[in-house]
Amino acid sequence: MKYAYYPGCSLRGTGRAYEESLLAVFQALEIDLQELEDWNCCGATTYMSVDELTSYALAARNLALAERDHMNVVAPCAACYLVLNKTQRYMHDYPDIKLVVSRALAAIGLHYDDHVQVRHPLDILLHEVGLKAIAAKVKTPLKGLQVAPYYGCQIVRPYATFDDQRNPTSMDRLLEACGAKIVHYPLKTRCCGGSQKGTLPEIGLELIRHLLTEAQNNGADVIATVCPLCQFNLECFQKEAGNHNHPISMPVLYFTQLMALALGASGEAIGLQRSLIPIEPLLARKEIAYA
Amino acid sequence: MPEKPKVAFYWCASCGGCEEAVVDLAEAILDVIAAVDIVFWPVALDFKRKDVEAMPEGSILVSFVNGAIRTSEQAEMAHLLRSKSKLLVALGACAHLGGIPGLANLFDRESILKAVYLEAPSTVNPEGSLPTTHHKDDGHSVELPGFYNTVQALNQVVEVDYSVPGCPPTPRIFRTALQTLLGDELPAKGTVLAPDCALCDECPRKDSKPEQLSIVEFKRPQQLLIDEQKCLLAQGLLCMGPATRAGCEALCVRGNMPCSGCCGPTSRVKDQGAKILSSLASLVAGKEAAEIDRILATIPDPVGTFYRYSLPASLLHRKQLDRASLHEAAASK
Amino acid sequence: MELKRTVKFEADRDPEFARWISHTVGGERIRHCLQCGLCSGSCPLSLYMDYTPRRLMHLSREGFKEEVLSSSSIWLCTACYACMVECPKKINITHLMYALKQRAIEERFYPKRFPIPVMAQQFSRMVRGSGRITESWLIVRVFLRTAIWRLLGMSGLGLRLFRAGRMTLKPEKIERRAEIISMLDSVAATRKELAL
Amino acid sequence: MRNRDLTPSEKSQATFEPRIVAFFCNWCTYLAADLAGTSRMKYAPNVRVIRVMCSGRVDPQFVLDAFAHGADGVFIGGCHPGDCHYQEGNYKTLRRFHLLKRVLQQMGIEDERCRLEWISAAEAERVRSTINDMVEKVRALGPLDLIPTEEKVSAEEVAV
Amino acid sequence: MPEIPSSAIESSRERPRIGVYVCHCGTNIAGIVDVRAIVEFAAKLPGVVVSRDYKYMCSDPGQALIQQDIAEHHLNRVIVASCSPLLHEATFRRVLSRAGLNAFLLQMVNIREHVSWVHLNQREATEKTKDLVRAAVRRVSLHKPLQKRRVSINPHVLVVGGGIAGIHAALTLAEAGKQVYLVEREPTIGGHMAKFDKTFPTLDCAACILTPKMTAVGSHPRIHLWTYSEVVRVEGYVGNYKVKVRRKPRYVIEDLCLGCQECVTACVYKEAKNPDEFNLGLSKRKPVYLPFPQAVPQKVVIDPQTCIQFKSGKCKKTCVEACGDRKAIDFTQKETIEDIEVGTIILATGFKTFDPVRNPYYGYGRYANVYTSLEVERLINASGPTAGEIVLRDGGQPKAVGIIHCVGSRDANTNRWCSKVCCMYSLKLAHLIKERTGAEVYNFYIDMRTPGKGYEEFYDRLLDEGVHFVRGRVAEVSDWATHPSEKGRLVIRVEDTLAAFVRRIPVDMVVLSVGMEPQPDAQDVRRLFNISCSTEGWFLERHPKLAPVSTFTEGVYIAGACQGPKDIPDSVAQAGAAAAEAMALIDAQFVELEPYTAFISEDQCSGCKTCIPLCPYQAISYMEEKKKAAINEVLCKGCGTCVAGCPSGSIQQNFFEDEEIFEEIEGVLAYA
Repeated sequence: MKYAYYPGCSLRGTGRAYEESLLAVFQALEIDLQELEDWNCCGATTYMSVDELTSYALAARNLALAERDHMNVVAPCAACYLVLNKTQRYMHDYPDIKLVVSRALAAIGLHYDDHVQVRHPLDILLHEVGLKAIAAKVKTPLKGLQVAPYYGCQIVRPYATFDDQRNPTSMDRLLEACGAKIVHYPLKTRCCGGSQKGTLPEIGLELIRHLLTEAQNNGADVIATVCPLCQFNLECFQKEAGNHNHPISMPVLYFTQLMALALGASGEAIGLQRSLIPIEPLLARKEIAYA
Repeated sequence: MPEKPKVAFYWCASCGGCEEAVVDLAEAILDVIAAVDIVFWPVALDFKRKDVEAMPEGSILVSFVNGAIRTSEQAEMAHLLRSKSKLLVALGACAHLGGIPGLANLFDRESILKAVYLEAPSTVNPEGSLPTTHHKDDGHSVELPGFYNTVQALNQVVEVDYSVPGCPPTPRIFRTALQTLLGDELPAKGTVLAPDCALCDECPRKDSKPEQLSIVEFKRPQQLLIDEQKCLLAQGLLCMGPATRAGCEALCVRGNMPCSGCCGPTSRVKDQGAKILSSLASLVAGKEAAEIDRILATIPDPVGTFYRYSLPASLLHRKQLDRASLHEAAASK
Repeated sequence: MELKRTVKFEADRDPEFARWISHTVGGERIRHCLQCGLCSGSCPLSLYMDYTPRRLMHLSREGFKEEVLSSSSIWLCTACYACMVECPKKINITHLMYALKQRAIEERFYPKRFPIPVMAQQFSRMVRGSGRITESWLIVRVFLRTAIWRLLGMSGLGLRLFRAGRMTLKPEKIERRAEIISMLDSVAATRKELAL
Repeated sequence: MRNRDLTPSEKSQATFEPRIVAFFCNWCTYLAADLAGTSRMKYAPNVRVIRVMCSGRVDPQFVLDAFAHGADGVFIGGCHPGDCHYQEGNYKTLRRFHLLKRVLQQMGIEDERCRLEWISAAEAERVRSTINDMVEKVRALGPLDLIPTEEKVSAEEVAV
Repeated sequence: MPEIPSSAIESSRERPRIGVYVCHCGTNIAGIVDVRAIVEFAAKLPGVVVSRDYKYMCSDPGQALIQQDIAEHHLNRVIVASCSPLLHEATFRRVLSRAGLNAFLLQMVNIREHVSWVHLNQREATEKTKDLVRAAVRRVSLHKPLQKRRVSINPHVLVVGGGIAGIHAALTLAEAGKQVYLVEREPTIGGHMAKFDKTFPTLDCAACILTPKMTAVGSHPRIHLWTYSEVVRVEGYVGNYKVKVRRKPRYVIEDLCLGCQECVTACVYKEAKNPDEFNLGLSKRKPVYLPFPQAVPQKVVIDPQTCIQFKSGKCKKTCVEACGDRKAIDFTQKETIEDIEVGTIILATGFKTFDPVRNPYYGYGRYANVYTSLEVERLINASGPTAGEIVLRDGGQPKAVGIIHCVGSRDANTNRWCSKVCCMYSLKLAHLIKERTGAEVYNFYIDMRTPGKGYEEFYDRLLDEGVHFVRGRVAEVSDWATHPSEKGRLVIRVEDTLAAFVRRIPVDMVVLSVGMEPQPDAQDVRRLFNISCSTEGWFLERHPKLAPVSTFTEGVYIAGACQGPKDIPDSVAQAGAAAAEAMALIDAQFVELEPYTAFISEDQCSGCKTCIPLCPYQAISYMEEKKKAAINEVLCKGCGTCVAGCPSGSIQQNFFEDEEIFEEIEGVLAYA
């Protein structure tokens, strides 16, 4: 198995640990990832607000590059995953969009014929590798670790076909295969506010607070995420989200970090040290001895 | 010679008309006297209560009691005769149904005594003395009968075997009744000894009643010149005949007066007044309440008309005293 | 108490706007809207909105452009797609929100220093320049243009992220940045040609 | 209000549950009462319904018999004027009722104790409201208490 | 009539052996009434031999239980305390019959509708149940064996009303070989449907689907079509109705008129001057006219109100001239009364539309361009006054049209009910108006109600067509302009409740979607046929769910909108159902009637004749030779009025004998 790896901008910034742990997991499971050559920003949801057509063109460049290299794309960032998928859809559904994008690609000597699949790591791990194979490779079961699985919006909505849109369970099953205990978490697909924490801070914080306290109330030790922006929002504003009576201190890890730990990766290799809320004391308490 | 059957007569609250009716049997009374031995008949013969008390239980074959039960003494006599007699017969409307005295049930004892002893224009009673049950005078004291609040028919006080209806029973009714009682086969207990059919059956004016009757006004006899041939109801007169037991041969109607219902209802009717009310009202013209009321207003005294003889025996027995004032009285005691 | 005339005349409607919304990408089914309100109910942000998504759909298709474009709701939308997946009439509400944002930015229907359009503009500028986004610089640029004081408030967090290696001042760039320019020019040209 | 001992009448009224016998026409009020049931309307449990084919079947004797046997009220339900299933039965009821009311008046039985209502098959709500209203009015009047004569007399004082 | 076997009479005279059966009806009864307590209570009542409860007495095992007990315990009386006798009396009577007991030795106690469903307190409900059971036990002891009466069914059917429901019922019956009399008040059949342009949601042309059925009625050998006629009297009873029909004079001999309309052309009025009823006054007709081109029968009619010959007697009678030898015109024609005998009757008398003058704030009658929906149907219709072009009364073409829903519906000031069809026909009109004129069309609605096959999809289609849907009840239509764009137009003021502000919308044409109302003479009609109405005036069905086309009068059925607001498919379905009900009766050839008749015991009757005028059916006669009254059992319908009226208690009613009722009265009161 070989995929074009599309990290997206965040995995080179605040989401570095996501990239580090993802690569570790894929390596452990022997899936070959090759970074997409000279990939560019997908445009994210933000670009859409200014210039929709341009954002499709930008995203399509990445698709065209993958098609040129005959590879399907793995996009771990939720926004990238959504935008790439959406671009494919809209090019398919709207001839005007296809025309604009094709011309833009032609201008740089590329073209796109809709041959690329854009997939999320959850999808690949669950459907290409399989729970059995993963469980077989678990070295350090995450025994006793209570995990709130947080999917956020854009992985499952609106395009994911690999999981249920209302009650996704792919991450639950993967982490369970690694020995973790999944807690009931009704807000697993509720929005974290995205960039609202930056633009409309009070509202953004309110959404974050709901997600954190609900995880806390349901007995989670840690929240597992699939998206760099979700992870950032949930981890970085805990002090603001909590208050004197109800302080919040909840490690928020990428699901790949938890999987990598179980598969025997060292904490440093998967960026545990990059967490603002340290996970190590928790792991020690749970007697999960990782490398 | 075998002993003749013993017969007693007694009168309670009555006008004496029923005693008269016995006498009115005329020559036939001789047959009666020949056939029976009259052992008690205060109105005609000098027997005393103690004579009756001295008789063995059930020694009298038939006691004929007329009159309603108004006083405690009448009730005592009714019980006494009941115990001494094989058969107790209510004779006449008052014993049978309560009769005219029964209309006193529209009032209570207090108001009746007040009216009679204090308020009547002809009364002179400066001390305002009222009847009492105990009286002391000159060292003598007497116990006097008490005055009931409610008048009752005989069968409401003692078990009655048969009733002879009428106010008074006509000689024919009485004679037939006697024959029945002295006959071999007695009718079922409780039977009224008269035909169990309404008066119209024997009314001479029956054929003159139209099939479709719709009443627009009720009239009283003095309000019109009564056609002597035509059905009185058809003339707007309140004739109780349709709801009244036959047997009298429509004497009143023959006298050009409407039947007033003295023979009481047929055996199939519980309440004579309710039945005549129902049948007359059904025939009233008008579909609007006001029109109906206007026609019905020409019946000035429904209870006095429909229950003239049967108020004590009716389902309601008597007028309900103002319960509010009763409750008050009870509370103040 | 400020009293305002609230009655709307037909002259207040902009039929062109109503036509535009039902012909724009994602607006094909807006007329089918039953006004059931499931979108508003499922929206995590609707509790802060002046007009709920349901009401925006109605106002849009009726052509009440001013009300729609000056609504806070279009900026509150985080594009979480909750409304869209549940919509019984399969209306692409999320995409319509993008369309309304674009239109609002185009027609300058937003308060000065309102960070969301600024962020969008800075984002696009950075992509145009580098082909990629460097989060640290994007945040700095946005706050410089909207609320400098908040940049100071964020400095603590920034420092911690920097220490954790999650913030870099080295701008990310792609190799063939000229390609981005070419593409953007091409898009602009085609758009003009086709009057999109 | 000042606390005070209840008078006997108040005491009996406090625990007094009126007994009302109702005669309902099979085609209107009886159906309306059925409809009240299917509509799960709730009303006072004091009424005992006797079904007749037409209010015209209601013999005044029935009303008196009910009173004589302990009913505190009697309620007759028939079809609206002009709506009788048998064309005119209800007019006969109306006429009899008007005369009966005069008899009851003379006999000292309060007006509210005997009621005739026209209730069509559709008027379940009127069944409910009429019953509730009548129960309350009769409750306010207190028991009618027409006990049989023998008992009454034996209980009566003979003296003046 | 079958005799009651003497053994049955014997057994009923034996000492009562009563079985009491108390039904739980699931929790319907048992949830409120203490069923166990009732069973124990009943067991101690005099005459009761068996007392049981069961979850569902009406179920097969429940019925078997009673049947078995009758055999085992030699029961001769049965009490079932369950639901209303109107539901299951027949069921349990059959149980008695199967067990060899006379069916009328049963008494039902209604403890569901009259107790458990209307009371909340268990103790009170249980006490009430005891009283009712005690009364039933006392009553049933007096029950006598009775036999239902059989009467034969006249196979002819009367259908009243020639709208789509009446037409469909008549055709169904005639096709099944029955003779049908179809009586229609107007000069033509067709009803409201004939006035419609298209039908929702399929947009079928109304005339195209209706007129073939109308023609079929007109030419059917087994249908006697009497238009311009009214039923004036109905006597008799199920299977044997005697009906009088008044046939109004149309001054044209129907048998002679060919419908050539040469008389119409020849009329001395060269121009039509009188408002045309069929087009709701939107066009004119002459005094002699054919109501509309496809009218059935194709016979002209002369309106004496407007014809000169009738007004002055001095007309040149060019019509008679034009008719020539056919001599179909007869100015001396008089109204006639036809007597017919039928066994069953179907009422399909339809509805009327709400008169919007009653909502003055909509300006109907005041503003020329405010129309009712029915008028717009004519306006849109190709054979209508404008040949299908939407031309306003002022001659213009509308650029904007407002359709106001719920006019005369869902409004406590006028009619509280939903008229059910208005949403759909408003959508249809919106579609047609938009299609024909390209106008902006606004629908003002409170709720869109589109339940029905393809109805919601039609709504969705209209949404897509770009019709405006403004949710709100319009407050006012006026020509008061407050904005330059409103000048000279009709302004609709409404809260757009979805936008949450008030809007003023200028339009050129207002369509009032008027609701459906009972016919103004519904009360007279129902009295004529002895059926009931709901409080609103709709004919009342026997059971809203299980007997929707039957009435409380046996042999009289209802179909279509006379029973309540209803669209065409529902009306047709009901008409079919009513026809089937009538046929079921006809094909059974006889019907069994309750034996609740009154009877006179001859030796007791005094011949007072009181009862004779009390019977509305002339069932009581006076036997001159015997001088007694007698009741004709066949004519007696069993109301019991004569029984209550007999002053000597000599009339009794089967199943409702005085003694039985006295026992019931004293039974319910014999508490404590």
